[in-house]
Formats: sequence, structure tokens, C-alpha cells
Amino acid sequence: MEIKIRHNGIDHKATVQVVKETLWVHYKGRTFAVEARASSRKSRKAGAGVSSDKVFAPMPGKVIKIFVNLGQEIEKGQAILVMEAMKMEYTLKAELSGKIAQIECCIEDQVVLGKMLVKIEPTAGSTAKSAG
Amino acid sequence: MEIKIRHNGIDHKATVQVVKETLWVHYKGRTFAVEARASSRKSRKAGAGVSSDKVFAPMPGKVIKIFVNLGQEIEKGQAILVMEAMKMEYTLKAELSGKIAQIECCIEDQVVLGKMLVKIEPTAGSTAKSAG
Amino acid sequence: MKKFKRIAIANRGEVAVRIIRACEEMGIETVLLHSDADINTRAYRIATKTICIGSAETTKSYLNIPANIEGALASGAEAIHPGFGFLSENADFADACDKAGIIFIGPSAKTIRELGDKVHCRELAKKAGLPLVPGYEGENQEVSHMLKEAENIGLPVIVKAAAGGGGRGMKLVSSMKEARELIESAQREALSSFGSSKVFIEKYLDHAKHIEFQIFGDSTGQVIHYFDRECSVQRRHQKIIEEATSPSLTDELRRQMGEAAVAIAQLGKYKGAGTVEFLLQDGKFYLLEVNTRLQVEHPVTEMVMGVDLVKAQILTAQGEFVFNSHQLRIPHGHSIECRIYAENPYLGGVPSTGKLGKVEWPEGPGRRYECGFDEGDEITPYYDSMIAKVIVWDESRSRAIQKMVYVLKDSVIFGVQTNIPYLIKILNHSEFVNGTMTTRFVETYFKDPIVLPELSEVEKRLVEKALQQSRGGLVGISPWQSFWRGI
Amino acid sequence: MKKFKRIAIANRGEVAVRIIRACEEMGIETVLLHSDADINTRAYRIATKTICIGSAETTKSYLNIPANIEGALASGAEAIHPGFGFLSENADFADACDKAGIIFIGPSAKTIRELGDKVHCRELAKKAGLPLVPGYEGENQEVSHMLKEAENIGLPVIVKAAAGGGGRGMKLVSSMKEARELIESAQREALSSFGSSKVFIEKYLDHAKHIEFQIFGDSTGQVIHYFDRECSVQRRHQKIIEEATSPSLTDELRRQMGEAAVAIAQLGKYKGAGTVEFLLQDGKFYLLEVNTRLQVEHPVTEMVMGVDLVKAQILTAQGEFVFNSHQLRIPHGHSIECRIYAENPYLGGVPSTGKLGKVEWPEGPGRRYECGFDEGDEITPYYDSMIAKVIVWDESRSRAIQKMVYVLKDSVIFGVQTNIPYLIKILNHSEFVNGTMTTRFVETYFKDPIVLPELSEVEKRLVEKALQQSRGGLVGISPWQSFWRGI
Repeated sequence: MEIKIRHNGIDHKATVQVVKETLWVHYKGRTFAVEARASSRKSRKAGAGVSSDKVFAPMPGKVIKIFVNLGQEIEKGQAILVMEAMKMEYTLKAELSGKIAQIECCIEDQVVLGKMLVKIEPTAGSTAKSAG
Repeated sequence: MEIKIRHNGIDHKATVQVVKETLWVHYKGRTFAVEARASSRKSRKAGAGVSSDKVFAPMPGKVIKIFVNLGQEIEKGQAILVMEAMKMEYTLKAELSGKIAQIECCIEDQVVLGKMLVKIEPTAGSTAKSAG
Repeated sequence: MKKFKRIAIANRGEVAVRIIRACEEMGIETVLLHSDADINTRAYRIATKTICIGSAETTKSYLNIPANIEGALASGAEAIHPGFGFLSENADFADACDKAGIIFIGPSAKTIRELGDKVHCRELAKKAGLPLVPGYEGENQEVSHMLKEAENIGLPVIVKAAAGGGGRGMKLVSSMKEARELIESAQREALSSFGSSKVFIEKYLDHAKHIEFQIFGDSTGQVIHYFDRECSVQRRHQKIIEEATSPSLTDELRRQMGEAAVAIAQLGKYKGAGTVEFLLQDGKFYLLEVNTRLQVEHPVTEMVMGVDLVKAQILTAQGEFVFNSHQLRIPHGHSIECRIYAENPYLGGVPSTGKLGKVEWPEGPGRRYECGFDEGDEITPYYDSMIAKVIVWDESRSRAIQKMVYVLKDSVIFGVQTNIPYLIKILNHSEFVNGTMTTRFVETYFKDPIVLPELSEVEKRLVEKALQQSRGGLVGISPWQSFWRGI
Repeated sequence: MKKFKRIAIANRGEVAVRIIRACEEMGIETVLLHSDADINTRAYRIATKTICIGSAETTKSYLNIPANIEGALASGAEAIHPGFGFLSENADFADACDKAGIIFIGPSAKTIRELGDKVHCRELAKKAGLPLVPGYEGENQEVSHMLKEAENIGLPVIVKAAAGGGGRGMKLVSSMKEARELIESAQREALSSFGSSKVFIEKYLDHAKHIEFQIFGDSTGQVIHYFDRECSVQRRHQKIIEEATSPSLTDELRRQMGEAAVAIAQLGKYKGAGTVEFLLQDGKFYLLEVNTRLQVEHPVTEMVMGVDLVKAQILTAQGEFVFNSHQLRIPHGHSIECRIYAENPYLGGVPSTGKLGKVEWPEGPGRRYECGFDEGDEITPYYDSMIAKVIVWDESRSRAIQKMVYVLKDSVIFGVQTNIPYLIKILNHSEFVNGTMTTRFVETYFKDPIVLPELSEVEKRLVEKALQQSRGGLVGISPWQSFWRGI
């Protein structure tokens, strides 16, 4: 669909489409997407991936290696697990130091996008960097 | 829209679309169109143009020259009038011999597609060729 | 040397799109100067700015010099690209641009007058020693006088607009009986298309080939040619299928004709893109005319030569285009263009107008589509019925033909009839396949409208199914009670 | 000499479409041998016939030799085109085709074994006197042994799949600390991608350019090259942007490398299309590997050389392709290819899967789109995330870059995130613009995910309007209460 708005006296045209509850916009050579579900309050902040104290699956895929055990102390930047998708391996790392509080996946698990995989209990003083 | 039928055990796929009461079909490298209006019984046989005893406008355009007068005897193949459309001139000719029975247009008239422009009363014995 | 920030386009349809695309890629803004009938076209949608300069009638808009100049000035454009047709070969328009301080993208008004006007061109050609087709180019335009001249030259003769091009207002006179009506008709068409009723008469070569050379003059005054095209497939003197390079030239003929083309362009101090047209018959060539503009069929040259003529035009107008003398200019492979006309091939090509349905040009290597309209756009009766061009490239001519046939069959255009079935028949004809076609090829083999084939069993069943679905499952009505739609 | 009536395609996505288009134009029927996950793809829709040979997992379908052979036999295909990736460089597959009486479109199994296997290839290269990068290619694949070899060669080293190509299973080892994990990981990826865990180790040249030559062996055994491509823009050893010809070669280097490429191909009795890859550092070149198949980036060569490599492959397999010795092979202009990956550029390139919305590739001269998917198709997590390739051609490199940036911005892909914003940043980087990029260019300048820009006021208002319209005019809900969708 083509839409047009007038802003400060200038017309702006964009191509837009809702695909599966996401609104896609192409405007001036850039494509971006926002949640179209009005009721969605659930934070799915930029990125899944490693967000503060939880490690989310950044894509649908298979868990092929887990480097940590429950209760293990870990350093910020340490590899937590390896996922495979589209024949490539992706290593997910901890964004803060702490202790493994929860492991919500097994090796060989097929996981969906955004699934929480591992939870870290931060060391006192270690602050979660905003994932923006 | 893509459609598929099974005929003698073989699948046949086609692209189809109804545009303004006409069904368009693209199948095996050929495009064709049929009337989509179920109630249409009005004959608009292959072609407007010169069909038997009537001269129809084969396109929307302007009548720029009329060569015949009411009651005039004409020969098959004789030029009846000239239309202009898209900057080109098209001469419409009689498909049978006879007498001009009706003239339904004037020079400079803008006429719509399929408008009956001239009617010919056939000479006895002159048969209209089927326009198929 | 001056880089343009904004270029106005005094044209419409696929060529306007072609020019806009070139500008976009060069980072130049575009202003489409359009008529009020052309709101629903691709050029309107993609131009940076649009200015309506008049109503649908060409004399009120696309042929209206003051309106175009005004529009360009109002939009702040520094240059105007005229495309082809309309004002592209109008020296007065080039002068008006000069006067308004706008750069006309094309040769100078003087060059247009000398080369573009056929009469002056023939004089120049005589100076340059180029062979000419015998003809009459006098000022006396009385029909009775023209008839005498035609008789002197000897029938068949051709009557053509002095200011024209592209087959507009051209008539073939084969017998004195029909001569008067045809000359008058040519004068009328010349007036309505080019604003001048002046025509001239020329001996008709009845088994000639149409061969033309793409010439180009750079910013320094150097003129070269980008080899040849053959455009013998013409209907009513309008090209339908063009190709580069011609399958008919020996190396020696190609050299001679190329040199002749460059010679006359140099005499006319040519700047930018132009075309020198020849007729070739029995191994001899004759100058036909010079078109002082981009040609409809320029893409086939671009495909085989590896050039972008529109960008070269713009760079030349900016004063910064200079040929690289070290670069070899050698054609690669073969390219064919088919002009897609909105017309009914089963009715001898009468125009077909209306709202476009689905339009699909299947992607693939060596395929190029120049199209001015998309689904939902209206094809109006006001302008030329050419809605698109399909261009293919392949390593050899036979492969290019095979590819073109496939691509045409695979393309989908709903809403208007097109000449695609007609083009496919031409492409499959042995004369075309062998490359022996002359300018009379179409009138010889394709004079009659092609026959609308009966629907096969499968096609009827497809129609039934489609109609059922489009009526929301309403069944029981056989479409065979309704009738074929001829247009 | 035997003309094929039907060719089976043992591949998927855009390359399957590319091969089908070539066959269609040659009048050859096609049979797509596909997995059950690939029903909603363009290749599935346009193939003459389709046969499902297994489930989504590649080992069950696209890497399953018996299933592919069975499918081809069942469909009555006379030849198999393997595309690239999957079984295209698998000598056992070529053997299995032979045994089944099906022609494998590619070099002989023997040539694949000699040139395609990197170990044999290096031996052959030594015979031909080609310079090699120091490395370990032994049979002992114990990780402890590999670690010693890596130390001997001296870090940094690269670990790569012996049977692989295209960056799959390649790892860069910069410190001994991470060496074990990386070697193991490379072995796992090699096993899952190519069916063999064998890897080898090679000295990493840290400011080298990736230059490769397109070679071709015709039906008579003549081998030539179609000049070079540069593919230095790589991420995790996977090419992202390729171009022809390389901006980095002097005429003399180009001559020497071209001769070396032809020499090793001749030694391997090469038939059909192949690529000889080199690293170029400090004016010296080293053989990297030979890919005994069509390359992903073959279109850039086609654009500048005026050839159709897929048709040439098919004609060679038919035994009827012979070089025309009179034809000059000279590159025209410049061509660039960008690989479009379904991935999130704001998250370092993690794959983005889902249903495709609108997909629009804007038409224009010198633009070519190779795409395997259309609106409504599903991008699944089972395969490589490359969903399309955008190829442009223009007269010069700088114009080709400018055109590519414009075309990428103008293209619309909804439903999955793509690397387009990332590509645009790369194309605009001064190292790329100057042509001085090395294989470490991406890791040096584009290591971090690019930053998702804040929405501008206008963009926010567009979103509001779009959401209002899509909700049927329901107002009052600010989209800023909802959140950015990261994937």
C-alpha cells in the first residue's frame, strides 16, 4: 500500500504493509519494521540475542553446544552456548558477569525466535548494559 | 490469481484476473480475454470494426472524414470513413456492397469503442461474411 | 562544466521513466512536465517533482513550448531532456530553452535545423557526397503540384512529414488513383503530430533494408559511431522490431556506412546522441534522414556496445563527456527490441485502451523491460499506443530470437490487448530468422490481422474455473453463453 | 552431440531459477528436485516438473545422492545441473550420474577430484609451478595434531573444509587459546555442510585481496578465461560483494594470473565453468583453490564479458560448445553484485526468517535481479540465508557503485530483515570506493552490528498513518507504546 502524509508543508510518500502483525515501511530508501499489534506491551527490545540478564534465541535454530552448567560463575563476554541456523554457527555470549541461574534448553533443541535460553544472576555491582 | 485445473490427468496452471467485467487469462504463453459478465448476451463479436452490415468504431477516437452520404450505393471494400486515435488514422471499409442506410456520426465526433457508426443495407445477393 | 542538480523531462511514458532512472542513479533530481491525463503512470510516481503543464491534447501540453519552458523554470530545473517524439527535434524549442537560460539536452538548435529538417539535411548530404534517394523537397505544397512531382520521380513513392520521424504522417503511394487522398492525409497527420503540414516525396525502394547508425558527439566536438541497428520490420512505416547489430552488413559495408554517418554528423557539428538512417538495397546504401535525438530503439545499441546513451547525453550537456580514445568499441553478442503496442492484433492493430490489470515482466539475465505503466494505470487514447519495450540480449542472433519469443510468451499484460501474438509470429517467420527481411516484410507477410485462435478444451475449462471463483463460487452459468471480447 | 530435452536441477533458490530460465530459453524442459520445505519458492512455480526428493534437512534431500539420482531418472531427465553448493563439487555425485546414464553438467568426476579437492589441487598446482599459500593438508585430523601444525605454520591461520567452498566451515585462528574450539567447530560445520569433517590449515595473509578468474573449458578441450573478479568484501569468509573486473590488477598481473588459471585448469582437463581463486598481497599472488562449478558471483562476469555461462555449460555438456577463435574477449564497463541475505543487520547478521511481504526490484537498464522468492513465500531456517542477488552494470566502477547504492535503496523487501543497510554502508566506505579493500576490510570496519537509526518525525507520522489505515481507521493508540521489532 502507498501512503502519503503532509509534514511541514511537504508531501512524504511511503510504501507500507502489515505482514504477520509487523508493520513494514519503505520510505526514502530505507526499510524499517515496527510491531503492528496495538495490544503488544511485551518488550521485545532491539534484538533478542543477549539482553541484560537473559540470553534469548536471536533466531530460530538448533542449540548445538552448551558451555555452562547451572550455578556456574561466568565472566562478562564468556561463551554461553552455540546455536546453528542456516548452516552457520552463532556463539551467544554473556553480557554481564554472574552465576547461571536457569538453563531452559538442551543440546539438539530446535528453539523458536526469542526463546529465553539461559538466565544469569548478576554478580552484585555488575550492571546490565541497556540493549537499547 | 493463479488457478489450476486437472484435465486428462494433467495439471494446467493459469494466471487469471477480472478487469472491468472482462476475464483475462494467461496460459502457456498466450493471453486471451473473455466477457466475465454472466448476464451479457449482447453480441460484441470478434471485433467491432466492420461486422457484416454495420460499421462499428474499432477503438475510441475521433471521426475525421466521412466518404459516403445517406442512400449512396457502395461497393464491398470501399472506404466509408476515417477515424483518428493515438495520432494514427484508420480507414474503415465496407465489408459488403449495398446502400448507406444510416449514418450515426459526424466529422469531429469523439466516439466510444464499439459505437455503430454507419449501417449498410445490403444489395440482394450480397451476403455478410461471418466475422467469427 | 556544471553538474546539474535538477533536470526537467518534457516527455511521458517509458522514455520519461528511462530518463528518470538515469538521473536518479546520477544523483540528479527530476521534474516531470506532464499533461493532466498522465497522473496514473510510472513516470509520474517516480519523478522527484511533477508539474502539470496542460491538458491531454498534445498541442496543449507535450507540444506546447511556452508551457514546457514555464514548467521547467518554475521547478528550478537547469536542463530539459526532451526524450523522443514531441519537442525532441524542434529547433524552436531548443532556442526557447537557450533564451530561458535552460540547457536543452541535445544538439544545438542550429544542428537540429541543419540535420533534422530533411530538406537541409539532404543539402548537407550532397555536400558530404552521401548517396541520396531521389525525391522532391520543395516549398510548393499544393496537392496538384505534389502529384506532378510524384509522377516525375516515378511510383511507388513515399510521402512524409518534413518535420517528422518515426513513421508518423508517412504514406506509401503505389498508384496515382489514391495519390491525392494519401498526400492530403499525410499533410493532416503531419500538422497534428508536428505542428507543420509540410511533407515531401521520395522514391520508394521496394526491397530495401532499414539500417541506421548510432552517432554521438562528445563535449569536445569529437564524433564517433556506436555501430548499427537494423529496423526493417516496419508496419505503416513505424518500426516494430529493431536489432543491433544488423545481420545484413558485410564488414566493408559497415565501415563505409559508419564513415558516412560520422561524416555528415561532423558537418552538422553534432553534439550528443543522434541517428543516421540509411536504406540499403542491392548492396548500395542511401541516406534516409538524420534523427537529432535519442532513438526509441537506443537500448539495443546500449546492450551490445556497453554504453548508457542517456547518461552520456546528460554528461555531454554538462560539458564533461569526452571519449576515451584507448577504448575499443566492439559489439558484444546480439540484442533485439520489440515494441509493445496496446492494440488488437486480431483486428489489424486498432488501439486498445483501458485500465491495466496485472503486468508481469519475468526477470532473467539479458532481459530488459522499458515500461511506462503498471497495474491500475489507464492506457488513454490521447497518445501513441506504445506502452513498453522488451529488449533481450544473448550471445548470438538466433539465441536472441529464441529468448525474445520465450520472454514475450512469458510476459503477462492484462486489461488491454497487445501486439505480442503478432510479434511472436513475426519473430518465427523464416525471413526474419534468416535476416533477409526488407521494409516491405510486414506488408508482404503480415498484411492481414492474425487469426484469433479457438479456445482449446483446457482453456475453456480454465475460463469456467476462473469465472466460478471470481463470482464467489456461483456455478451453472456457462461462459459460452457470453461472447468473445474482441477489444 | 545430443540436444537435451529435459534437465533436472539438483538445487534450490535463485540459482535454480537462473538455470530454469536458461533452459526455458533454450527450449529445454526442467525438473526441480526439491525438498518438502521448498514448495513456496519461485523455482518450484516455474519449473516444468517438480519432484520432491526428501525432507527439509539437506542430508535428506539436497545432499542425498541416491534421492537426486532417483528423482532425475523418474522424471526422464537426460542431464543434471547441480548449481553451486550442495552436490555441485561432489565427485561421487558425478560418478553416480555417470553410472545412472545421466549427464552431470560440470567437469568430470576425475577433474573434480583433482582440482576440487584442495589437497590434490595443491599438488597439481605445485606441478604447474603455481605459487601456494603455506599450509597443512594432511590426513591426520586429530585436533592435537592440527594444533601443532597450526603452530608450525605460524598464526594467524585459517581452518577450512577440505570439501567445501563459499566460506562454509572456515575459521580464522589468531591465538592458540581459541584454536581448539575453532578447529572443532570447523570440523562440525564441514561435516554438516559437505558430509566430511576433513579440514585443513593455511597461513592467513592479513592484507590480501581475493581475486579469482573465471575459466571455461569447451567441448573440444580448449580452456580459456573470462577475466577476473574481485571478492575481497567477505564476512566470516563468506563473500558479500563481488565485482568484475578487479580494480586492483595491473595489465601485467592480470595477464600472469590469467595464464596461471588457465594452466592449472588445462592440467586438470577442465570442461565447463570453473573458477581459480587467488590471494593477492604486495603484488604477489598465491593460488587459493579451484571451484569446479558455477560460482555464485558468475553474473558479474556475464555482464562485462557478454557471455551466458549457464547456457555455455549446457551446450558444453551437449558436446557442442566450441570457442570462436576470432572473437576478441574484452571486458566492457564494470559490474557489481551484492548478495542479499535474510538477516538482521542491527544484530550482527543473525538470520531473519518468515513470510515475505511485498518484494519489489525496480526495473532499469544495467540492473539484474536473481531472486528465488516472491511475495507470500516463506524464508525457512533450513538453508543458506541468501535470498537474492542484485547485479548492476555501468560504464565505470564509480558509476556502478553509485547505481548499486541507488538500486538497493529503491528495492523493497518486507517480511524479513535484510543486509541492505549494511551493504549500503560498505559501498559508501572510502576503502571500497577507492578499491583498496582487503579480505579483512569487513572485520576491520564493520565488525560491530550497524546501529538502528532512530525514527524521524516524518517516519513516526508515516507509521501512525499506516497503522490507522491498517486497523480500519482505529485511532488513539500510539505505536510508541509498542516496541521496536528487532527481528
